[in-house]
Amino acid sequence: MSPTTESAVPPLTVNPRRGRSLQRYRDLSLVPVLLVLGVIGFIVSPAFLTSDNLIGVAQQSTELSLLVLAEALILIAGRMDLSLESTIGVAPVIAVWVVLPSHGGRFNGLGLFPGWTAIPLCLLAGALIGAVNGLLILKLRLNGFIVTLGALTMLRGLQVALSQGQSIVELPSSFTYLGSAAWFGVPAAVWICALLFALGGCALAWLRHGRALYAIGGNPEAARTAGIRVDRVTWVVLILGGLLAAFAGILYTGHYGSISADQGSGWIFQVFAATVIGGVSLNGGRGTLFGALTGVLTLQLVVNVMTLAGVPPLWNQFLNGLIIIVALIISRFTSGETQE
Amino acid sequence: MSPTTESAVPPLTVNPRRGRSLQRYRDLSLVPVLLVLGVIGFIVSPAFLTSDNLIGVAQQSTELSLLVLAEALILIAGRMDLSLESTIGVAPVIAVWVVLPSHGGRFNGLGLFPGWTAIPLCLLAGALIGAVNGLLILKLRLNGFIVTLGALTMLRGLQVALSQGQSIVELPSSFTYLGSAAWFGVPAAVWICALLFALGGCALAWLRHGRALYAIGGNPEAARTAGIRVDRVTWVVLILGGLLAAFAGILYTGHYGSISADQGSGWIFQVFAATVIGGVSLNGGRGTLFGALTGVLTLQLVVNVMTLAGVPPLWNQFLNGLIIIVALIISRFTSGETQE
Amino acid sequence: GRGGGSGSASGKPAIGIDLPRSDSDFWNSYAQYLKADIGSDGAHTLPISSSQNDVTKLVANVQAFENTGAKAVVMAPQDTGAIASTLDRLAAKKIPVISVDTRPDKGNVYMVVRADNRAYGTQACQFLGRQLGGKGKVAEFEGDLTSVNGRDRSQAFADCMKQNYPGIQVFALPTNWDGSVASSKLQTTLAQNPDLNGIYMQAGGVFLQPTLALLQQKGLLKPAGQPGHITIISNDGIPQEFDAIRQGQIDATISQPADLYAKYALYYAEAATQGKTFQPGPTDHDSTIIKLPNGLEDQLPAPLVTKDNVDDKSLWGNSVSH
Amino acid sequence: MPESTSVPVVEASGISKRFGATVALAEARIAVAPGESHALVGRNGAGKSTLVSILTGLQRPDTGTLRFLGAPAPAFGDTDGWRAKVACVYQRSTVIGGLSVAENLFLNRQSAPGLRPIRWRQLRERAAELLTGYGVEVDPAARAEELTVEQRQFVEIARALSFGARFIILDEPTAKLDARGIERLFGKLRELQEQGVAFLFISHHLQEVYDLCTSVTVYRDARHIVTAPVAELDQAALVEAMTGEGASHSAPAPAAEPQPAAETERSAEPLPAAEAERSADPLLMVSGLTLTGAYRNVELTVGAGEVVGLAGATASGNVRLGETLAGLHRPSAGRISVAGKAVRTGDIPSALAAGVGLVPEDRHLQGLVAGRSVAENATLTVTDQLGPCGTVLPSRIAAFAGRMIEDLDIKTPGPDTPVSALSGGNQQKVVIARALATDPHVLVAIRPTNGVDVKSKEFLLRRIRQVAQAGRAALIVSDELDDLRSCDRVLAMFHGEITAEFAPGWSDEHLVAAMEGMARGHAADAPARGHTDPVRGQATTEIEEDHHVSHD
Ligand SMILES: Nc1ncnc2c1ncn2[C@@H]1O[C@H](COP(=O)(O)OP(=O)(O)OP(=O)(O)O)[C@@H](O)[C@H]1O
Ligand SMILES: Nc1ncnc2c1ncn2[C@@H]1O[C@H](COP(=O)(O)OP(=O)(O)OP(=O)(O)O)[C@@H](O)[C@H]1O
Ligand SMILES: O[C@@H]1[C@@H](O)[C@H](O)OC[C@H]1O
Ligand SMILES: [Mg+2]
Ligand SMILES: [Mg+2]
Repeated sequence: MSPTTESAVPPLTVNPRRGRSLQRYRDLSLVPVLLVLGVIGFIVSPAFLTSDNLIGVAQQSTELSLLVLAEALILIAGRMDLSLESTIGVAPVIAVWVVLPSHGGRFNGLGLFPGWTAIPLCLLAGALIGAVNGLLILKLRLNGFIVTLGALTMLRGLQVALSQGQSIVELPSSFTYLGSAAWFGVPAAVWICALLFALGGCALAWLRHGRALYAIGGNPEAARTAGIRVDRVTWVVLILGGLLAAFAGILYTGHYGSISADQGSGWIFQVFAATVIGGVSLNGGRGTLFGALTGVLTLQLVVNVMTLAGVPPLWNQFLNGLIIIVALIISRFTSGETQE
Repeated sequence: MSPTTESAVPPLTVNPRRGRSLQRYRDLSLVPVLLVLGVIGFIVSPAFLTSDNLIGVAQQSTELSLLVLAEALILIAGRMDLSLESTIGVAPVIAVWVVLPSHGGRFNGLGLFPGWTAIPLCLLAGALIGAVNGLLILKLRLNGFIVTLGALTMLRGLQVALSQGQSIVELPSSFTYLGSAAWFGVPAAVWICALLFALGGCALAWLRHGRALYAIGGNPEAARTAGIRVDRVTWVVLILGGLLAAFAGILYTGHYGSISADQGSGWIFQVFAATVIGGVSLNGGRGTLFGALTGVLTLQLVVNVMTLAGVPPLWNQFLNGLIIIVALIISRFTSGETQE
Repeated sequence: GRGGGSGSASGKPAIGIDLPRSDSDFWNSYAQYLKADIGSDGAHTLPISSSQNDVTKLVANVQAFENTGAKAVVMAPQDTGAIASTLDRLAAKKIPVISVDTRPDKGNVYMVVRADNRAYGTQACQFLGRQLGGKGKVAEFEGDLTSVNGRDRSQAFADCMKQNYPGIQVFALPTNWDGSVASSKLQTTLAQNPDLNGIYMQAGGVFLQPTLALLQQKGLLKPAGQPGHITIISNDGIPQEFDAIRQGQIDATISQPADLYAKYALYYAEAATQGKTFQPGPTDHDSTIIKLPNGLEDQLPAPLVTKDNVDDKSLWGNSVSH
Repeated sequence: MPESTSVPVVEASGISKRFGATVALAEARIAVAPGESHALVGRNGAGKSTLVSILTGLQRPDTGTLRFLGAPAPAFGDTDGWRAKVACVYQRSTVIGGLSVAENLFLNRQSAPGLRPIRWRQLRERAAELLTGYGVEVDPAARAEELTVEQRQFVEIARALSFGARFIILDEPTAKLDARGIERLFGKLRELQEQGVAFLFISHHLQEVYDLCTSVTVYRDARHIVTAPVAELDQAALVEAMTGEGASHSAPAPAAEPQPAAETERSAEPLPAAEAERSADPLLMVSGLTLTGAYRNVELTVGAGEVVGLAGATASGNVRLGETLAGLHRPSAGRISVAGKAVRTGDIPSALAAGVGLVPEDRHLQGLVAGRSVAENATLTVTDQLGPCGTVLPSRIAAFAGRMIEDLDIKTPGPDTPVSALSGGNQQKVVIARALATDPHVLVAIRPTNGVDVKSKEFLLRRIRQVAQAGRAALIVSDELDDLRSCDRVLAMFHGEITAEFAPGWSDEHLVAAMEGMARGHAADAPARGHTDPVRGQATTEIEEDHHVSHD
């Protein structure tokens, strides 16, 4: 069991074709895991394969999946944003604070604009947060991990301060519509997320600007020599990340019926877990949105199957962690690829 | 801004040592921040500069600082360990569970060994956790971030399961001694941490194997061709990390008087924040323990000064985040170095 | 500057107060009551701190209280173990401690101001048992398994169900006090058991809105009395729960008295600085003081609120400032 | 093309640039006429690459003016503007490993501007077409990181040349190519020359300058020294301009003379003794060594005092053989012994302990820890000798590194300078210092003079010779004739087998032919079998053959 035999490291250049075909499958490496989970779910409970349950899982994945979409784009471009987990909470609060009437309610805002502006304001707030993070990282050349970690704390604090720690329940109906409506029997949020993933996936696959993210994440110097405006594109991606997180906040608010003061709090771990087990590299330049999506679904299915199986509460968290590691090992061996 | 414009001829002699000396100061870049915090503390409250208060800050920093010590070593060697925040909780629980009598108490263990073995067992548990993480990362070549994230969840779950969510209060006295005793008027934990940092700092500066960490973190392939056993050293560092986290758990238990079920939960952010603002690179190969220590002290002083200043609770978290970002900016400009 | 309390001129001894968190409806109400009571009492308090649900911050804050001359400390340690050595130290310095909401596992306290959390669980169980006639399926949103309140409520609920209502099947769902987790686990449970009859939420502050939203979306939010109505009992007694009771969306809640928590925390803190002592037994405010191994506990009344008494003005949820 | 004005395609003057302490360029200038092939030469660190980054808009000069065809240079940051003026093959790789070959070729111009989707199939077809023009047979859909160094270099070259730019800069494009590759590249360049494209060409192989260019500019110590038609500047004069030393002081450059410089010098030394020693005392013995997929059944002996060349083109297996000797790979069969003692294979520390020193092929990937100091890098292999009980004493590091810096004439502001701030040639010297630090019995040097200027090259080869003269052995693994010329004998490898051995006095053509697999000299290995391609062969076949070998 000792790692002394490190010399058995594989030769530097292997058969050039082998690596490649496996590389392709890297983004599919969680598919077998999903299948295994599906089989277990099927065994554990007949309710698993009902459309109610599966749609439920999809709906539960929506907000997280948008953060994952945002983080995947940012990671592919070689950056990180931890503050997404706070943006999902603070952006709605800011919007609602600007919009809600200044007296009479349980939570009083500024009453500056009509109710329908809440959604655009929320998106604007998210974009602004991304833009400020981007400025600090790209202009002042501060460490992105720590900037966004500071922002995470600060924005959560801002939310608490603005909302005075309360959940905000009286919301403009336009603001809660998207998160609570159903279209053709499936929650609107599910349609929207699917659409956004599809759009994002296409942009990454077929648009120059999408491809630029891979180039920047893979080697920013080389991207610059190829004429890509590295800083500008990175900035746009960070803004887009904030925007998506704010939009996730809108869905969250509608889905759960209020803006709670700890909305999204602690999610960033899950966001990274989903993104990285889905095959997106922490070092940039690698991964697909499809992979990231399978990451989200894996995490949510684990919870779903455990709930259906009625795992004893005290062992719940332990099993959750264990399953993540096992999933990782399965995907490691089905893809045949090391994960560094 | 185009180069056609004949710009003024630069001074012919710049200080030839400038570039180099700045590198040196990178590890000191938080010292001005600490000074600023000190001055603010002094203005804010006369209690700040009392030895009681400062020793208090030191003591409050001890457990976090050990995790930071562990993480700094691991990061310098180019790896990550998120599970430290769970090891600090689960290792003591495992030790105590093995040792405590199997009936009669509020928490019943196995009663396998006498009480004095709790400390060695705890350290062993920590080392074992590090070793298993190491095996998964180095042998199975799983992604370290996700493995240790899974381990974080799993180990915390194990702790909850073993302790049934309770705090364990009846502890062997040997186990609580180090965290609660005072030597020469200063908590034993402070002495011990200072000693461990000093030892670690010396090892990194003057021991072969310590210096090897920088080479491994900087370029593992170059380290390997230079005859350094990269995997073995990395494994040892991960084990050492687990060991230090377990030891932090011992100090924590003595310091706070029990093993609480969420001991250390959520700390990993702080650990990374302290380590990285202290100048240790997330990409490996860079940083010193002294820098990491200033990172811990900065975070703790911020909390201390804010408490003394009587910041309104609702604004507490916001200010906390804001100050971290400002500290980062100060250190960026006093060190004159970009932080990527 | 040194904001916080008023009246250092009053010459009263200083009281240090720490709030456990500032992101929950319940604790913010508590904070507001505290502020009001401090104003009306003219108590001398040090700047109020917040430990953001982190016991190490709590300990640091308490240490700052000691260093700035606190003569009594009010805290609400959500981690009831890790406060032990701090209590010992405060005891050695003869600084009395009032613990709100939780009962420390070890270390002396002057007074625990709390309601009986096991009683919450039992009351909820009995309410559901009665309403469902002793049979059916009930989902339970457990709080954080590592918090004493969550554990007390879970255990009491489980014990009571097992003993009194074996015909009721309980789905215990751990949630870590997280509304979105509760919602998704409820959704799963509903897919598996479309015939769910009841829900016990251990904290209305975090679970109420997500639950209502989910049931609404599923068309399961039938008013009480209608067929298909899911019987829901909540806990905390915040105004939103009262609204939901009035609308028939939920059936009951247990009013965890934020106002009394604040009032008596301050009361006992001042009493402590004046050297008063208390004995076990009934009090003048509808509660009983019981003896603990490490101090006393004033078990404040936590009334069950249903449609019948939801408009009672004495309930804190009806008087909390807007 | 109609233009034929004498307005230079690029004209830079008064260009200065400094990096902290280092002055990279001081009032330097250059002018390239339309259609001209202009060489830029100079020693390592002379500022050539810095000029390139300024000419391509990657870096802003501190002072100076820059004009393209008489017009002012585009604004800094206007990437499209710059790319319209000049295309470039940078010295440092700009291939992005995670992307496909096709995408690398057309990066940032995969599709028409705007939101037009990329048509991948078309792109791959164009890529395939482009690459076949360079004789590179790779699947355009393959990831660039799977390519060999040489294939990657061709991707860079093909990309730069495919812009249709009228002015192209090539910064050491041949450093990573073998003889054939260079020939193909030159073919292409001549084609473009005929179409009137102007070049700025940088190389440390002076012969290439004479082969390709019409005029040459020499930089020395960040300054412009001379610009002249190549015809007016013979190689000696060129070297003199580069080094600032009279030709009489320096030994002639190896490439200039039929007889290599090292050879000449060596003959002045007491060589016969060394030769006697060599035959008596084989320091390195290799038998039956096989690494699946790389080489098979290699027999090799190097005596004390001997410098042996291991020649071979890309994929010949010579590099991996060299690496195996140093423990980087574990061979599937065979033995290695040094000074009579068997070495544990596949274990670098064992190889080091047995006295094998390695100069790895790629200094960036395997040789240097970029962020650490020169001193630390130079002593990385000998940390066990720098203090008692596992300690490393700064004073000893400084002393040791100081000696190395002096010994190898490493140009650095000081031992504490991060190695990343050194010029390429000096970085290479640090790698060699690292290998020599252990005072090895056998020095395995893989392409030791890669990217190193003529003077330094000569110096490094002489330094390797000194190792042999001290009674040690050296193995130079390379495909550069200059490197091989300094060897006592040369073994040529082709497709994983040693196919020929050459005694001193070999002719370039014969060796090159052997490396290309065209000739089998007095080969010392088993007769060729009827297999098709051992390197790419199936693993099963390999194993069978291994068995066969071990029964021999
Ligand atoms: N970005 C940089 N930061 C610091 N120093 C630099 C940088 N770029 C170049 N230098 C220094 O400037 C000097 C000139 O380097 P340059 O790369 O231009 O040399 P060169 O002529 O291309 O050398 P070589 O032949 O080795 O490629 C060197 O001393 C180098 O160390
Ligand atoms: N941003 C930078 N900071 C510090 N040093 C740099 C920087 N960019 C380049 N350098 C150094 O300046 C020197 C000149 O760069 P150049 O591109 O010529 O690399 P090189 O080492 O000569 O390349 P090669 O090894 O391929 O010959 C190099 O040593 C490089 O490491
Ligand atoms: O009622 C709950 C309280 O007792 C707990 O401590 O925190 C969450 C609250 O909702
Ligand atoms: Mg160069
Ligand atoms: Mg070079």
